[in-house]
Amino acid sequence: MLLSAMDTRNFTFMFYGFLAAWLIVLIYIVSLARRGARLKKELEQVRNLVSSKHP
Amino acid sequence: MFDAIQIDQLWKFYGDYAAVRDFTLSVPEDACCALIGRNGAGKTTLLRVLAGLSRFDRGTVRLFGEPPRKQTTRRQIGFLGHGIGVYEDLTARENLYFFARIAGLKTNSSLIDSSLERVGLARVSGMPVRQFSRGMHQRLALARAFLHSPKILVLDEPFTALDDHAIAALTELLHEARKAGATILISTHQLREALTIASHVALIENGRLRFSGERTPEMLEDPALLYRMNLE
Amino acid sequence: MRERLVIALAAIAALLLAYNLYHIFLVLPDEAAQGAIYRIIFFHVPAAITAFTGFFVTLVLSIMYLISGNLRYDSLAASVTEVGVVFACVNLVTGMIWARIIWGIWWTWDARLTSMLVCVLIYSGYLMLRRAIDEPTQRARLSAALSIFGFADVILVWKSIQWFRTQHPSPVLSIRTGGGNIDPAMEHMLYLNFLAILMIAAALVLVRTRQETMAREIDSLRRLANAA
Amino acid sequence: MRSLLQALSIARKDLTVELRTKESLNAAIAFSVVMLLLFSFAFDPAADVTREIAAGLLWIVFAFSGALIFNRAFVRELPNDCLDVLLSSPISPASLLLGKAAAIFVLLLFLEAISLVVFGVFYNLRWWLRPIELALVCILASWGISILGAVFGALTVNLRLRELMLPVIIYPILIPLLIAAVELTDTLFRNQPLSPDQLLWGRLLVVFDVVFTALALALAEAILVN
Repeated sequence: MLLSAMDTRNFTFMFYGFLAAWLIVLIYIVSLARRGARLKKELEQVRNLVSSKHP
Repeated sequence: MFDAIQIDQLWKFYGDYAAVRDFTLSVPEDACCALIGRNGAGKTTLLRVLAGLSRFDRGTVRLFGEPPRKQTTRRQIGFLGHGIGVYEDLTARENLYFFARIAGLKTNSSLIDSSLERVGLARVSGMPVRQFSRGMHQRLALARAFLHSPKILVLDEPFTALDDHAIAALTELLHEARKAGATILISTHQLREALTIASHVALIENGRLRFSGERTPEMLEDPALLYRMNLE
Repeated sequence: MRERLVIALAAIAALLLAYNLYHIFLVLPDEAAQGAIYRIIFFHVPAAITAFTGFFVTLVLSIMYLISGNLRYDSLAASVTEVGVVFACVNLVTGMIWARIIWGIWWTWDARLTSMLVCVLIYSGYLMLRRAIDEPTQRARLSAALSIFGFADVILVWKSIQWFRTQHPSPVLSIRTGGGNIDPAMEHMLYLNFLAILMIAAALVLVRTRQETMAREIDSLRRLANAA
Repeated sequence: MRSLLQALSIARKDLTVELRTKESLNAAIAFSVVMLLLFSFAFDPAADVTREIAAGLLWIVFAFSGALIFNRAFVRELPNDCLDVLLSSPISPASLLLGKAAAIFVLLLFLEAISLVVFGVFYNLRWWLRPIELALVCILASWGISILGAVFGALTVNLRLRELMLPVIIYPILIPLLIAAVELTDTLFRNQPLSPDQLLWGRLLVVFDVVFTALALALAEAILVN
């Protein structure tokens, strides 16, 4: 195995570090996606509201 | 010769929403123009731009040929907004004294005395404004707005909040100001009061100018005429 | 057009990242003193540089907004700040995990840690201020002013905390040290990963800016509905 | 020159109103005494530890109870829409900001003087050993707090959540100023002369004041005019 060539000291914490880094980015992406979906819905609603007032 | 107020293709945005659109209007010197329109039509926004309280995004605004935010221009503007703009914890005299200094006037007490006299507050000039009645507040606000004998008066809905005594004082002050050559822009949705003093009329709707011109005797007889004219 | 750009950016970033990860884990040798964990640096340092780049770009965009009054600059500034704060957090968290092993503690009030934390606080304040203002033009103006104050302060914070206390490893990049501190292969990898993270950040900024534009459209339609 | 006079009028007006109502000054003084009292429970007032952290304590008290003062600076203009009248009058927003900062500055110095006396009594600390240097530090640091207090007071004045937003944005920005003030005050409390290293902190205070005053004056129009 190639991995065996690597120093195993502190390996778990390295793993945690990488995990944490990508987790933060991932959480942000998820929140971004949810906000995007919410905005899309809101835009739809407001458009309907405006077109019902100005036919 | 410049017109006193010259607005040329003015646009004002809140975000992407245009509150004032492509608005062009000029008011000649010593005219009194009534700005008429529904709530939310853009009257207040327009007046705030003229009073130098708001920026605008496109177009030009000139007061006696100068932009409204320029300091020398603001010296010639008298502004009366929704709020009355006096300090509760100062006396009437201190209020006027403070605003006179801010306006860059030579603060002699005769000026302040006479302006208190004009609105009938001379006898209570040493009283904290907090103890004033509503009407007295309003008259003090009038004295404040007319203190530096402005060449242009911008009045936003002045009749809605005033009581009878204050309306009488305002009408008198406005007549005096017109005699002295001041230009007045007054926004209102109380047509009758405005039309009696106005020489010109401008109708604003959805931020656009719908009509502007001299006030005719027909309008005075039938104030709603303007709105009907617009429908045609 | 914008969506394609986002997808392209993300795809290139993913490829580059895969290449980088392969090299970071399997090709680069271990660092003598620290063992495997030193590899965190390949994300730690690029995240910090990305964040600071973002804050600087926000400064420029804010000034441009105040000069031109064009709300696009404002949307972009908001997005860049937000993504910058995310990567500043990545930087802090990875740094804390590294410190737990190497220094034995999660946190120390060292100059760089404290400065980065203050940065996160200042720009979180910026993001909170934006949420507290409804009117887009006012929001743009006030947050632009805040970001100018914030950036000026970041420089002072940096200087003052550096005098105050320092414990952090000194700079490793050869631009700052004149070389010799770091294996060239490792430094090369730092730059490559910086590029990858920068591209991810750019893709996120593009997505976020689109949302800002949408939010403005919603706001203007609301105003239209209320006015009529 | 004229704009300085106008700023002075603003400051004088604010101070007159404040002296008459004492609304923020009373609250700020009460708050600072309460804080000093609370700290005495958290740390043993007699111990040497307290002497070590005295400077830090004091500046936390100044910064936090100062918030009650600069919070009011622009809020005071809200009733009756006085802010609109000021902005449409021929005074530049920069003078307005400067006048507000000057009024905050005077009140803040007064608050600091009172807190120092209370502090000396409660904690048995001899703070008057180097009065001129201490006064200088207080003046430099208080001006920084005042100008930023005025700026961020203006920035948040029209927000619904202004009381919540103001501390969140102002304290991170005050950090370098507070570090410098604490470092210098600590040395002065120990009655040690200021070393060249310490003078570096003094220079930081000056730079902070100059940079932020300049930024405040430059951005006043953008902050205040919609």
